[in-house]
Amino acid sequence: MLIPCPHCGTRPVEEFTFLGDASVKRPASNDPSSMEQWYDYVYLRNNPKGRFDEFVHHSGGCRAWLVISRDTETHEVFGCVTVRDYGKTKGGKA
Amino acid sequence: MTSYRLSSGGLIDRTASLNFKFDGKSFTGHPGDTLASALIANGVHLMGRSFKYHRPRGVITAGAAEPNALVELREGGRKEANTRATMIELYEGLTAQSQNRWPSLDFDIGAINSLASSMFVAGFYYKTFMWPKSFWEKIYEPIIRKAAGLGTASKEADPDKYEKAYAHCDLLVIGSGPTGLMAALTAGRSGARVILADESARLGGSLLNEREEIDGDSGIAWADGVIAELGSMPNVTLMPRTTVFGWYDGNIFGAAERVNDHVIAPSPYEPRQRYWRIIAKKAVLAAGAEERPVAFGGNDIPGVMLASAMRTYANRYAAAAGKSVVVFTNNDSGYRTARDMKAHGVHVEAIVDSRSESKADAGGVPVLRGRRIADVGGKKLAAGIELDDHTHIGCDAVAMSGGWSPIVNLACHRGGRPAWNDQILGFVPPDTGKDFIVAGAAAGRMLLSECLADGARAGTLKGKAPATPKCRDEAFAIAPLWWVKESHGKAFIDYQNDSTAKDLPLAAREGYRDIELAKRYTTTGMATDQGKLGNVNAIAILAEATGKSMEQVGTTTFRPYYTPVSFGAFAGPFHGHHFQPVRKTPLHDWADELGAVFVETGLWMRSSWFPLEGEDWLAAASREVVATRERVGICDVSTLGKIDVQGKDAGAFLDKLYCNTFSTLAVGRARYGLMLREDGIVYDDGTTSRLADDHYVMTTTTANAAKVMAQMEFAHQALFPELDVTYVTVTEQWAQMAVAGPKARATLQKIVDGLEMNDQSVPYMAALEVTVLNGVPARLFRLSFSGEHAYELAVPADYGNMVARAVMQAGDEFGIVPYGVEALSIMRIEKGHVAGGELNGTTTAADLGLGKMMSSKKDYIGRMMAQRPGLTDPNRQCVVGIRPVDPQDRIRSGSHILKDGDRPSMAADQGYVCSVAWSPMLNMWIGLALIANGRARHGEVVQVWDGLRGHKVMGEICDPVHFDKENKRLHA
Amino acid sequence: MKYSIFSLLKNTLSGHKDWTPAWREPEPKPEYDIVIVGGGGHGLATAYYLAKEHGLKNIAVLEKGWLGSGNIGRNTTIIRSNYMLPGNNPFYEWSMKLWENLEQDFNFNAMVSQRGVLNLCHTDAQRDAYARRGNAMRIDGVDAELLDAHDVKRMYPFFDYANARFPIKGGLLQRRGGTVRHDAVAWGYARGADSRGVDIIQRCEVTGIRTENGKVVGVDTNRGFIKCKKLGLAAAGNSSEVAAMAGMKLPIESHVLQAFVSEGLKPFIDGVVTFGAGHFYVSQSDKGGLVFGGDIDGYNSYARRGNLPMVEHVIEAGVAMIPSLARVRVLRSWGGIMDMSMDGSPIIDKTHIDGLYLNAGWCYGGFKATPASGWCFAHTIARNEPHKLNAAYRLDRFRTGHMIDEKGQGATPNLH
Amino acid sequence: MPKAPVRSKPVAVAEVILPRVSPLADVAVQGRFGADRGAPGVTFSVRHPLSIATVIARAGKGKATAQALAEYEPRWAGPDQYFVVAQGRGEGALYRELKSALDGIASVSDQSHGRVIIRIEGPKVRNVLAKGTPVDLHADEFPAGKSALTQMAHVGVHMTRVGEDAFELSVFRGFSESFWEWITEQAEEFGYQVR
Ligand SMILES: Cc1cc2nc3c(=O)[nH]c(=O)nc-3n(C[C@H](O)[C@H](O)[C@H](O)COP(=O)(O)OP(=O)(O)OC[C@H]3O[C@@H](n4cnc5c(N)ncnc54)[C@H](O)[C@@H]3O)c2cc1C
Ligand SMILES: NC(=O)c1ccc[n+]([C@@H]2O[C@H](COP(=O)([O-])OP(=O)(O)OC[C@H]3O[C@@H](n4cnc5c(N)ncnc54)[C@H](O)[C@@H]3O)[C@@H](O)[C@H]2O)c1
Ligand SMILES: Cc1cc2nc3c(=O)[nH]c(=O)nc-3n(C[C@H](O)[C@H](O)[C@H](O)COP(=O)(O)O)c2cc1C
Ligand SMILES: [Zn+2]
Repeated sequence: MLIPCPHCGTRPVEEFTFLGDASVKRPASNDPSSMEQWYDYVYLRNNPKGRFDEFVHHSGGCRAWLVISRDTETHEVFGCVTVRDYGKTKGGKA
Repeated sequence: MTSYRLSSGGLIDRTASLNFKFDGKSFTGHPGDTLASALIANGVHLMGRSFKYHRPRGVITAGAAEPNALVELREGGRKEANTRATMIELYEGLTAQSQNRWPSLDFDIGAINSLASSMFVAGFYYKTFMWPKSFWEKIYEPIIRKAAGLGTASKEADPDKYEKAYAHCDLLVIGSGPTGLMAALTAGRSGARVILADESARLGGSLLNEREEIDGDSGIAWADGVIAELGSMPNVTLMPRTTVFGWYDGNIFGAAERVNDHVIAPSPYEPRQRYWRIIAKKAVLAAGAEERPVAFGGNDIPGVMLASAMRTYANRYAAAAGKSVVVFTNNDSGYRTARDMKAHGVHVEAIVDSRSESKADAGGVPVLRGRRIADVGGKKLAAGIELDDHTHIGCDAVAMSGGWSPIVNLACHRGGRPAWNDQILGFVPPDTGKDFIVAGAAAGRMLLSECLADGARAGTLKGKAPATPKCRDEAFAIAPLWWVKESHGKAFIDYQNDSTAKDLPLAAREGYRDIELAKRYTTTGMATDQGKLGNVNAIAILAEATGKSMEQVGTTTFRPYYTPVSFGAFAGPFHGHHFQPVRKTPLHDWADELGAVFVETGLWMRSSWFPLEGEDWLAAASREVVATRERVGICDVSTLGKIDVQGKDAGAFLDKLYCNTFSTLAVGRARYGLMLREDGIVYDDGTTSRLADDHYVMTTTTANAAKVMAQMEFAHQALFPELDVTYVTVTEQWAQMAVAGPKARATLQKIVDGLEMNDQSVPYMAALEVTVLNGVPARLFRLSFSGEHAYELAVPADYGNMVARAVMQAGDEFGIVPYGVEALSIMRIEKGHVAGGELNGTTTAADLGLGKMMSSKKDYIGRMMAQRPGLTDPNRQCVVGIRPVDPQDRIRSGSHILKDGDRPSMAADQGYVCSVAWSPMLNMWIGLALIANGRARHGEVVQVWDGLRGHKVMGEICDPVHFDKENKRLHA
Repeated sequence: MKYSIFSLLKNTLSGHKDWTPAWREPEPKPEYDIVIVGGGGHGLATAYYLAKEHGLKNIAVLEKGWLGSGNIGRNTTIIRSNYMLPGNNPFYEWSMKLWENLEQDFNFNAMVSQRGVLNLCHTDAQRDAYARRGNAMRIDGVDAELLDAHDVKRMYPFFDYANARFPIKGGLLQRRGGTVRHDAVAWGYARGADSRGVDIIQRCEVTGIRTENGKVVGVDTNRGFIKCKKLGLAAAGNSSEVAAMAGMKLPIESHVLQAFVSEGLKPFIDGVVTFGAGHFYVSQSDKGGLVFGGDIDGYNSYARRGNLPMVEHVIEAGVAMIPSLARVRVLRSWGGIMDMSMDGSPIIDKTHIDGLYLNAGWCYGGFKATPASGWCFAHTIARNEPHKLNAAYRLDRFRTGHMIDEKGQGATPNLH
Repeated sequence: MPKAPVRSKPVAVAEVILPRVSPLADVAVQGRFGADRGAPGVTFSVRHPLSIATVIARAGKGKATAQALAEYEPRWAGPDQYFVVAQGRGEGALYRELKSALDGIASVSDQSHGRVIIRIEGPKVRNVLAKGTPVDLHADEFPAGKSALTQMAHVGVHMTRVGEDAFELSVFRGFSESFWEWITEQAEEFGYQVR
């Protein structure tokens, strides 16, 4: 698998560390009433067969956190942006 | 022994002879031979025994798919089991042994299995050997295991080296037959970066085996010309002896180059094999096609082989498979063998053609049309055949051709399924996308002209494909024939695993009707050739048995490796001492000079203890503790992770990372911090110092340094991107040493430049920049893990050894000792400081007695999830001290805690001992334990139960701080 | 037809023409009392025990591929009960006890072979952790032995002791651990369930779950709608996808785990050994192949194949452990999809939907759990409440903070 | 950073008396090694002592940092992040200079002792490096002056092409000895020189 890092260019998968579902959003509140959101954030994951946006760390390269869009069945990689840019576009787009 | 070497022709070098041994007997061959061709030329046809029935076997193929002629090549640590005689290039001094036979290849007791073979059908194991129960492991299974397997692997370490490498190209061409050569030539001429790989030692593919004509010249001459041109292009890399074994995501191909398998031993500077990861913008699979056997009785008797193999042995290796040959075919290509053998002067009795008509040119050999071979006579060598009409024909070799299977393996490695083609009677490759193209015979093109044109097309990266050279085509026509049911003898489908044509209908009858179930039930296609020869026949027979079409039955899953790859190649140099890199601290040499024993800590080597003459680790560590507590000691703590955090929001960032607060820390001071995971569990701890308003340096534990860095990067980039902060690891910039003990200050005072050290100038938890030894920049922290009055001194790493030596010198008058991580650990347990054993990824801050550190005034990672009931339950196991009631007793780490009087059971389990030490200060074993509701149980006497090692002692739960509870020494 | 040496002899005499199918290939009925999704080890075992232990009859197992095509058909066959935490240990030990009597129970030789499972350790900290684990086992009556380096050397003199980057310091041995012929487990349970009336329906993919008023009413499949009163999900790597059909999001990620087999060899290594300084474990099959594996590739995947980095990683560790392996060849590699849970432990529980039961999250370890998982899941479905052996495997444990985290890695599935 | 209270005359940093010792001092032995095939395939040398600093732009200051660094020939080391390398400077001098030049724009950390830079040059340099890095080193893809962060032999490497056939590899000092052993072994088949 090759991943097009926006900083380093295309690099093989062994340089990257994966962290799963990038759709999760850390809740802003520390109020006890937000517990359910926190549980969802920490434990529940989108895990689709097919196209998937996920967190990826270029741990063996530039050390940027990225979001890649990838098909979990074919492993085709469609796109890759930094996690910051992902956060900037509404709803995210890798 | 008669010679089967043809008097002329072949690509062997007759001017040179090579000596080799097979099963202890000496033979000679020529450069250009394989072990198989040399054996055939020497009249040796029996080369192995089959897996289950131990049937005598000779070669079936002349290539990579060989299932029978597997040998143990070489000896000692270089011995290699299951090596295909058909792929071993002959070299001077080669030694090989046959395998899976006892006592000898010729006379094999295991052949007894043949007698009971009518019982040993597919799946018989599953139906018996169940009674009495204990017999399976004691009797049946050991017998089965001994009989199973093939060759014997060496247990001596392999003396050879291996390498790994990456390659990049615009076009990777796999296979150097007419298709591959044409593709490489076309792409090479256009200036593209091309790699041409072929598993064979000599490039040319089937052109080397056949008598072809291209551009008015022989196929071989044409190939040599192309190869010479490719060799002269700087943008083309030729990789002979290189098997491309797998196609992976991103168009990455794995390949194994046999750099030195054709010599008796590699030069000391060269690897035996090299593993390649080839990253190809585009690739062409030009792997050709594999000929199939036909299932008929005795189709495994030595002397029976594929028709293409027989002519390869004759054309390429000048070795005659027999003196008198019968060809059995269902397609036109068998006729080539008859013609070629005849041209070489070998007598061809007849062509037995299962079809009632064909236009192929028999070259004057009699053709028996519409006939089939039912059985082959002979045991260790073919002795005549019997046709389905009971005609007998004498011969000592049989060439068979059941058709051709395009070699689609690589094209299916990423999930694609091949499709059945009724025209060529073979599975053709699936759609592999635009970056991987299958061409030539591998794509089902059976004519040479088609292959050349296909290759040219595939090698055209832009523009129009060039014209292809002229050639003579051999027509290809075929009619189905899989299994001659009139056979009496066993008709093999999978030679090596001894699965026969009858096993498949049996599997279907028993419910294993899916091809994948039939495969697993009969083991068809699971041998070292992975069904390259037999699978299509198996599919056809199963199709008939289940009333389905070939397409409906389909193939089993093609998987890497196209041919098996050695462990050595994959491992490369990364084993033994080089398995992982060694990481040394800047104080390594200093510690080494003082006789340190080093211990692996992650990748680091840390000084563990410093034994004096005659001391074991315990004596040394105890002495180091006592000396440190009484006088002064120095310890290398350079491995702690150090992260430089800067920026206007550095403090705010640390407040998010740690459960306690750092934004309020005064410049010039340090603070202990506790970091949680988002799930509320403790992640890491360490001290962080504030060097300036916008500059902190944090430390992490040795083990978690990299993980913490990744967590910071995530927190900043993904969670809190608004913070203006930077962070970078500076772990390796600093040599850091702890100097601890009542004389620590006096010692350091002697090397610190221009600073009078006292409680005002360097108070507890101070973090200061100083210089030492006349100008070496240094950071001085007053921190203590040992519980003593102590410091940590950091200097730029290149000075580390010298500064440490200077500290030793300065402390000499006080009796300074170096101490290692053993002593460090004893002292921290004496002081009840938590470390790895307690920070084990399942404990909360409260479990560790650090609950008060969790701020309630700010948001931080882990804050919310830490409040879940399961993590706040008062009955959770928390850290306590544990010590034996009788000070003579020893407590061991990993012991469990039971209430006094309870019998061992999971329900009675109260917790366990996480860390222990022999305390030289208290003269007893002490420990830290995690015990249910432990803080409320100080004073309780419990069983410290170590059933694993047969120990049980009574222990007392106590405060985790075993020594100097009032912390007097820290401030002394 | 009962299997025995006598039936084998009798059929040999009649040319093996009279063997009957081990299971039927029935058409799906319009309605069942209980439908199990997934004809893997767990699904088939569940059906078997529902029929055998609870006397239930009207049951179907729906399998989208061929019987046993999932992880039951592609795992490295290791069984053991060397768990540490109270939520796990008794469950896995019960599984071991069921293994020990399984073949006689279902009249099929699954080649249960208690060859011993040895976990090597290379540091004092690892040894202490093994001591803790070993004692947890012993306290529950499970066999465990702590070996030192000499003991290990006596068992396996051909490991790397002289030149190792991480010297072997000892290991934790469970002699009752071992291997089982994986496919035969699926076949044995399938045959046993079929003979008790369970319909095993291959090539039947569940595409939807229908509920009414918070209660399960049936499943849509590629072969039509099938009504049921109770629905048990045992879809292993596909759990998230199947649960999503009922609107559930699970604390699970799907990951690919690769496994490997070498060319066949004469007996080379006796038991199962795991290397503690890298990700590698190995045993030898009855057929002679060295069966080995390591870690998951690390990215979410539903493709049953992996990539080269993990292949290298595993094999580097293999040669580091056994230097002579360098000259052995790897024959084949494949992958299976693991449902990696957030704490590395499984879920066997009811759900918030009436009649819908979940069996998932088996990570690396579900093969050894097959008998107990089926047994407990059957209990949970039949009685509508968990057995005490699976009481800790609750779906809501993450919400309440009662994780069962043997490795202490937290909510990062690819680290379990 | 707070200076410690001073008792007597402060000692100027330039007066450092200790010499710097490279972690490869005993390891990188000069000479000719490996196969003898005429001229060495590659030549290795250890660049020591060096001054090295990491520069990381503060929020929104990426451009400003790049401009301020222009004259230092910075080596790219990640988004808005650079290594500055200099020879012949006193202890800490480069660091202090950069720190004041980049005050408020970028963070600077001294790494002079934390990293070891190995230079490798010669006709076989790409063949040797290809045994470690997946980065395509073809001159069209990776021209002189370009840097990359990559991994070789399980070690993180910062790699800069400094000439047609010359590269510099920067690794953490703790790994330098192990890395040296590995990379020199990869060059054995071509024959190599250590300078
Ligand atoms: C390479 C590898 C090695 C392993 N090694 C070991 C080991 O040594 N020891 C050990 O204990 N465990 C091991 N495991 C784990 C173990 O194999 C699994 O945890 C266990 O097999 C999972 O349970 P199962 O058998 O029911 O799964 P499966 O066999 O995967 O069964 C699930 C079934 O559900 C079917 N399914 C899914 N979705 C649908 C649908 N929508 N409709 C119909 N059917 C559906 C699938 O086709 C599949 O057949 C390993 C796993 C792998 C991949
Ligand atoms: N008349 C017939 O019946 C018939 C049938 C099939 C093919 N053919 C003829 O065979 C020729 C086929 O030409 P081609 O170029 O397509 O194939 P080829 O068989 O000539 O060459 C294929 C080459 O690929 C190599 N190879 C295969 N897999 C490999 C791998 N994974 N890694 C490295 N090398 C690998 C083989 O060693 C071989 O050298 C044509 O001349 C065609 O007419 C004839
Ligand atoms: C324990 C075990 C042993 C295996 N032994 C062999 C073997 O000897 N030969 C073989 O070709 N495949 C062997 N396999 C692999 C299977 O052929 C197959 O690849 C695996 O079950 C996954 O299925 P799939 O490749 O069809 O997806 C073995 C698999 C397992 C789990
Ligand atoms: Zn990058």
